[in-house]
Amino acid sequence: MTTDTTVIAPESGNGAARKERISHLIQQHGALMVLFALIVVGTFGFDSFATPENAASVVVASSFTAIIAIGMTFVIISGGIDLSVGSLFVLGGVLAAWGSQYGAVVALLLPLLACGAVGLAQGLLIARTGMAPFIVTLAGLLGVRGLMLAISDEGATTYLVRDRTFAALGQGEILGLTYPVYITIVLALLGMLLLQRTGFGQNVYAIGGNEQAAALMGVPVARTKVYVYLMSGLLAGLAGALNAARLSSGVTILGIGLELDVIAAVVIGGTLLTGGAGGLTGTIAGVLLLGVIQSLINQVGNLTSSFQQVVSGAFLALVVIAQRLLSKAQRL
Amino acid sequence: MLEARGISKRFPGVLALDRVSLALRPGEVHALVGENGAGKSTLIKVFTGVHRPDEGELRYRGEPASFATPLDAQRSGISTIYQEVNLVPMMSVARNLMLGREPRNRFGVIDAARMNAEAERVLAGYGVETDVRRPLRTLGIGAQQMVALARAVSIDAKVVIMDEPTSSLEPREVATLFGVIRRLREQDIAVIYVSHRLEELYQVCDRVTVLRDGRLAHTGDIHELERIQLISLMLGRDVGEVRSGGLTRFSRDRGRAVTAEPVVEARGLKRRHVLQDVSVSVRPGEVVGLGGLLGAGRSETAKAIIGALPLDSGQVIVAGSPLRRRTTAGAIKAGISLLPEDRKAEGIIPTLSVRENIALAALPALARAGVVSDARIDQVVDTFMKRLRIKASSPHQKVSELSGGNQQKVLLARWLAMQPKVLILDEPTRGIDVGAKAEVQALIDELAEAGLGVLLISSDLEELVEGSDRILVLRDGAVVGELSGDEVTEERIMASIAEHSSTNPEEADAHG
Amino acid sequence: EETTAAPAASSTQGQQVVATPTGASTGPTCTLEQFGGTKFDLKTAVVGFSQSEKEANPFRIAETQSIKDEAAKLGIENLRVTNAQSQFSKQITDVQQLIAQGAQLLVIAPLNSDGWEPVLQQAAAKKIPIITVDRKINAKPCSDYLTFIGSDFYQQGQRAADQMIKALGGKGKVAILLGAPGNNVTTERTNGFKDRIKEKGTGIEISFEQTGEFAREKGQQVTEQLIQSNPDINGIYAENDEMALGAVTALKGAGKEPGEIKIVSVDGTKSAVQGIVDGWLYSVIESNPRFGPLAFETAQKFLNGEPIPDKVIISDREYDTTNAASSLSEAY
Amino acid sequence: MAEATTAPSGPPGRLDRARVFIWLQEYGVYAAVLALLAFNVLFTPHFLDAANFRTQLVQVAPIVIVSLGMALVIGTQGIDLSVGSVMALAAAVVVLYLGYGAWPAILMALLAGAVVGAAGGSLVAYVGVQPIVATLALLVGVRGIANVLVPQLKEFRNPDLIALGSGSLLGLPLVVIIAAALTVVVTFLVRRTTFGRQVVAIGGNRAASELSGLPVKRVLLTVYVISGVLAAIAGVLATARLQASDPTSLGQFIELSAITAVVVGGTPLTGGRIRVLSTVMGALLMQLLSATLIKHNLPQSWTQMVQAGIILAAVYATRERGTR
Ligand SMILES: Nc1ncnc2c1ncn2[C@@H]1O[C@H](COP(=O)(O)OP(=O)(O)OP(=O)(O)O)[C@@H](O)[C@H]1O
Ligand SMILES: Nc1ncnc2c1ncn2[C@@H]1O[C@H](COP(=O)(O)OP(=O)(O)OP(=O)(O)O)[C@@H](O)[C@H]1O
Ligand SMILES: O[C@@H]1[C@H](O)[C@H](O)CO[C@H]1O
Ligand SMILES: [Mg+2]
Ligand SMILES: [Mg+2]
Repeated sequence: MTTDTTVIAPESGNGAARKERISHLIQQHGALMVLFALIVVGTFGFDSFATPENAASVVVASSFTAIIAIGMTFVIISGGIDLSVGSLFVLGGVLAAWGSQYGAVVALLLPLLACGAVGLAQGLLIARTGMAPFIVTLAGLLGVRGLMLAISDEGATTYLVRDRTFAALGQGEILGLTYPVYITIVLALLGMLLLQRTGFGQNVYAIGGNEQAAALMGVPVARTKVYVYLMSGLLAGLAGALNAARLSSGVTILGIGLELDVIAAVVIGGTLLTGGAGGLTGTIAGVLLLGVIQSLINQVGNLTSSFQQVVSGAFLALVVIAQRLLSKAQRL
Repeated sequence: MLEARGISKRFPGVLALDRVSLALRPGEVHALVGENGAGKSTLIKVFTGVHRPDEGELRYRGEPASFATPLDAQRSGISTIYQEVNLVPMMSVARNLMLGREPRNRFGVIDAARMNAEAERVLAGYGVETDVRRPLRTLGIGAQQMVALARAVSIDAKVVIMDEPTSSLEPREVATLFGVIRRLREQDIAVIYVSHRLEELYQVCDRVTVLRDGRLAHTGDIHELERIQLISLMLGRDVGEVRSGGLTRFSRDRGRAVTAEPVVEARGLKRRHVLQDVSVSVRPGEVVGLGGLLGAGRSETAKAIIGALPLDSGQVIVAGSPLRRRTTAGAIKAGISLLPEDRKAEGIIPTLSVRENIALAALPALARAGVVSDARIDQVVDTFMKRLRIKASSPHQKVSELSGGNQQKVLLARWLAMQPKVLILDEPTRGIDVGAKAEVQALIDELAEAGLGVLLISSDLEELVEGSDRILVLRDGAVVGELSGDEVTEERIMASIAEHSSTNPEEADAHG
Repeated sequence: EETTAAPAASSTQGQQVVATPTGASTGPTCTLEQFGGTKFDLKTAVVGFSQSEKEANPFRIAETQSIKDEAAKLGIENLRVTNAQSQFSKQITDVQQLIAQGAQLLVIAPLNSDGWEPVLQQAAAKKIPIITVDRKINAKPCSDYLTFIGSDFYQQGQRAADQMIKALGGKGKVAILLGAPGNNVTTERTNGFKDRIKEKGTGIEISFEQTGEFAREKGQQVTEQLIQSNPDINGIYAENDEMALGAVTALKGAGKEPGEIKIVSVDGTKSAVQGIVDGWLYSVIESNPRFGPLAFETAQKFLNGEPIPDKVIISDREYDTTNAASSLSEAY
Repeated sequence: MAEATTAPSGPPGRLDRARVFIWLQEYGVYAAVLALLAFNVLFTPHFLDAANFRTQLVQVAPIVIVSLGMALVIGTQGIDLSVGSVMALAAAVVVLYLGYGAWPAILMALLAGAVVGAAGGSLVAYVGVQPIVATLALLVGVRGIANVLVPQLKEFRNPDLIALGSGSLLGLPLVVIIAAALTVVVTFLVRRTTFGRQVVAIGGNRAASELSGLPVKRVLLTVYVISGVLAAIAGVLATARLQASDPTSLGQFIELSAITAVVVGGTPLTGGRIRVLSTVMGALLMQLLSATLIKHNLPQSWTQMVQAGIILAAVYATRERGTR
């Protein structure tokens, strides 16, 4: 074998590579930086913002979105999208509350089973028929909500959580934070491990980066996709179940438009909607960022509902523009 | 070892393979040749489970085989390098190389440090030294192809299929590749080798199969065939006809145009880390070659001239007047056209037809008040499809269904339809068969003859030398030599590159 | 105990009037002692008001305005208002953040009756009295929350049915434009109406019911379809005024004459009462949103140590041709 | 080579089935609309009344108009989630300026739509924000602005504007005529103009389009502006029909209906291809479907589940098939 050596790229350490790394950092951690900045602003601007109680309310509320966003991150990195999560979230809650009359195990397993099945079906349709994820999961969004309405007497029946053990899963606290927060942290860590350090994670990135190439490189494309949507369905169902435990009831009016919040969080977190790049740290930061924006708006106290919307929209736009410009400026 | 018996494969409107048979023996290097669109890539994709044959039988190690997916084929020991680099651009080099067989630690989790170290070690063996944690897309196409090669070979394979692996490699990398192929042969691994570079076939191959229009034209020992015979088999003409028709690519005298004012002149193009003060000028009727190794900045120079690469400083002057706003549209309007290097990513619009792809850039000129005139488009499309002999079932066929070579011709047609003053050709004959290559080269001659200025980028030194009046040699984004007249030889180009090999790239950076 | 602290009817225009408990009638009551809270001064306290829907529907506008006006009138300096934009999860978080901001009294217009567990727990731990207005919370008064002030939606449905029976002379075909699904207002207004029809209007057939989601455009669209396929319809019961007005537009568009199809609806907005004057609507059952005076009066009495009823049901007006023109100024 | 293709090789049924697939892909929506019409003629009372067709067309008109813009945007590989909020903004603006007369007010509303489109288009084309997020920010913010402008539903009595919503010409509702005219215009734009070709080229391969000198950014910007203006037109028409401006609920979730219409009509979300007439058919299909379910008095749960099923079936039938 020849010993000739072609130096293709300059070694890291020179300006180019450094800049590239910085731009990568901003892409990945832009949300984290903006989040940090907002927290600083909030802390100095409002007395009651940085209190443990307020922080807890943001973190607890964010945990359910975060669980769904973990699944969505996998889906989006794989180059897909899942619009059905809002409906699965509410279905999961209703089923958990209904199932709680048969004990905590049923309350937890029933929503996982049902939402997992929906995720699986969507995954199979997407992977095996080549239909667009957007449309399959849009049908999921409609169909699952219809199903939820059907089992709750057109939404009129709210099942209450009767099982104390199950309710405790959503309400129990350690250090002022409820269990779902810790569950979210564990799931996020597992998700990171899965994404970065397993073959499955690599396959997800590969499919999103170039599906055709991934197939030719021997990635089991269809199977990976099925797992990704299955996972997203399971996590949305789990979030719904935990939320039902927290609320002690299977509220039927939840989750409308939730998919857009989750997608926004994931994208703000630096995951590309075109797939192939992104990660979970950004997603978690994105979820918290949206929570903090809401909390800041609440702190102001007397904004009318319309102004609140203007402010959230403007914030969202500013965040993505800032992120884009920063990473553009740093690009080679 | 691996055998195809009477394979047919039909695409809508095309019979791509018509009862083709091919038998591969262990330890042989088997050349697969044919014109563009002859069906080589299709046959390979049938072997590897990408396409399912409509007819015929595959046998692998003596038994009937049918691979449902490329993964299937790969698991059974058939690994492939495809014509278009098929890796994941956004993933790191290491992850691309190791995808599917990453080293694990004792918890069964990927060991990133070991993966990167392993990747570095493997790639060093192929002459690629880079930070393997960087995204693959930051590598040049050649280096990417080497990664694909390393990946294919390092999988425990019994059969390795290479579809035009050398089309984007530079000579030294080709040498590395041949080293790898010889080693494979020693290990009794069978190789199918597709290339349009006939010299290469004679260097590494044992046997040859020729396809013509989807049909088997010949199989046999390659050394029993003369080059001219091989060509005549591919083209389907008899030897005498081929010989008299002549395969000379370029036939012009050099340096007739020296007196005219440059039709395009680029002055002091600078961009940090990419271009260090590059100046080029082309006169009407002149063919200027850009030489250099991969990553030398030839494509970047071309893109800078056409306005597609933002510059720190520099100027482009067309026919005496400088381009004011540096946009691609402005440069094209002024009369510059660029045939880009990466056909798939930067050239064809896969969702559109051949006709629409050809008319794309010229559309405004073929329209009245923004309303397109079908008659005018048809006329232009018809002209160029004939002139370039584009092989398509109709002008309305989707361009993505054409073979690579014909796609390249479609792109050429797109640019010629613009009637440019200057044509910049980045690797115009990459992946084009001998016949088409000759046609393209003849066309370059013809265009220059007609007064067009041509800037020719090619990794094929022979082509560069025979085609150019003058050659600029680039290295690390800077011009390191200019050759004209009798200096235009392969040796001088190599020497010019080598002379400056000691230059530290860091230094080049410093004054950028 | 014989006198409860139910506020007396006031003479201010359009102001809410208490129906139960009236004068001498009794029900369970609640005092500051029973509740376990401590007295504080309303004027200087942080008071939180959580609105559920955007202030767009006249009902919501009047409701929020009434709270704000009364607070200003009483000199309450520290009123904080949040708006959940019809998202239940957001309302839970909103209230939690109001608590985090140190709210000592909470007035809540709940989006939904169930699912308040986390808020109730937090408020109970801090002994923060909660007054819910308009819609109920399913929990224990005097321990989970203080009291409820609002209409009896079931009764509204019954009264609408009475009007419909009267309008049709006890015979005919009726369509229902339902409110937003999964909402207890919708459920109760539907049940009240249907039960009363079954009971007293046996000659009336309910031949069509579709949701108009409490919105005018949806009311219009559904009515357009309805009069096409059921041209023999005699009456329309709209579960709020907005849908009724949408229905009127549809009827006009189809070339119907005023009064040709009898429309009965609930709310009492100006436009609807005007609709009676113009002959398009037959009758409107009021649902009075001006909760400010009653809410703060109740809170003050509670803080003063007086007993507070466990629910304050207001008596809603009824508009029809006899009083529409003269009461137009009382409509909101 | 092209000549050597006609001889069928596989089992005889094979080619026919392939032809059926291709036919379905091209005309599946039309077939589905016909099937639904047939069902209604048989099972829905009074369906054949002229007034009924009128109702369906009038109701679908705003969705069709929004879908036309959406089809263009999707053709560039983009998406526009802001259309519903633009409708709301147009509704708000049109009543605010009604004092100056109907036409000036309408003009202002369309201008507002163009401005929002330009904002989204700039974010996408010049800043490089992903379309779905750029227009999501607008979806949230613009409805807020609309609500700030007109905080509560506002009725109006301007006869011109009301006539626009309920008037007819030659027995056809104005709203329907406008939707049809816009369909013709957009069809012409896509099929016959340089701009239209450039739109699909950009959706097919943006890098190649840039290198071919197409004014990529300008075209993208224009596409979003068109989508904004079309949404504003839809907003004005819906408002005229309602005889009231309702920025809170007007156009909510219409982006999903529009996207569904486009996709059910066979335009791929991956861009590079636009099918205008099929998009209109897609909108019509969804309209007929919901009308059918309402007329048969089925509950909401049913409606949503059946819609889900039809979307899946339609897209399954019209999907692009691989060549394996
Ligand atoms: N996916 C497809 N759909 C339709 N036609 C196709 C498809 N792939 C290939 N073809 C057609 O099959 C024929 C053979 O193409 P193929 O790519 O195998 O040629 P090739 O010999 O590899 O040519 P080249 O040397 O240019 O790469 C061509 O006419 C091509 O247009
Ligand atoms: N410092 C660097 N940082 C990042 N990428 C680099 C760097 N240097 C080179 N590259 C990449 O390597 C590529 C150079 O290879 P390229 O193929 O464009 O060179 P070339 O001289 O045009 O040769 P050819 O035309 O034969 O490919 C560039 O596209 C660039 O992306
Ligand atoms: O009672 C009110 C009104 O009817 C309103 O229209 C919707 O919200 C309900 O709570
Ligand atoms: Mg090929
Ligand atoms: Mg290059």
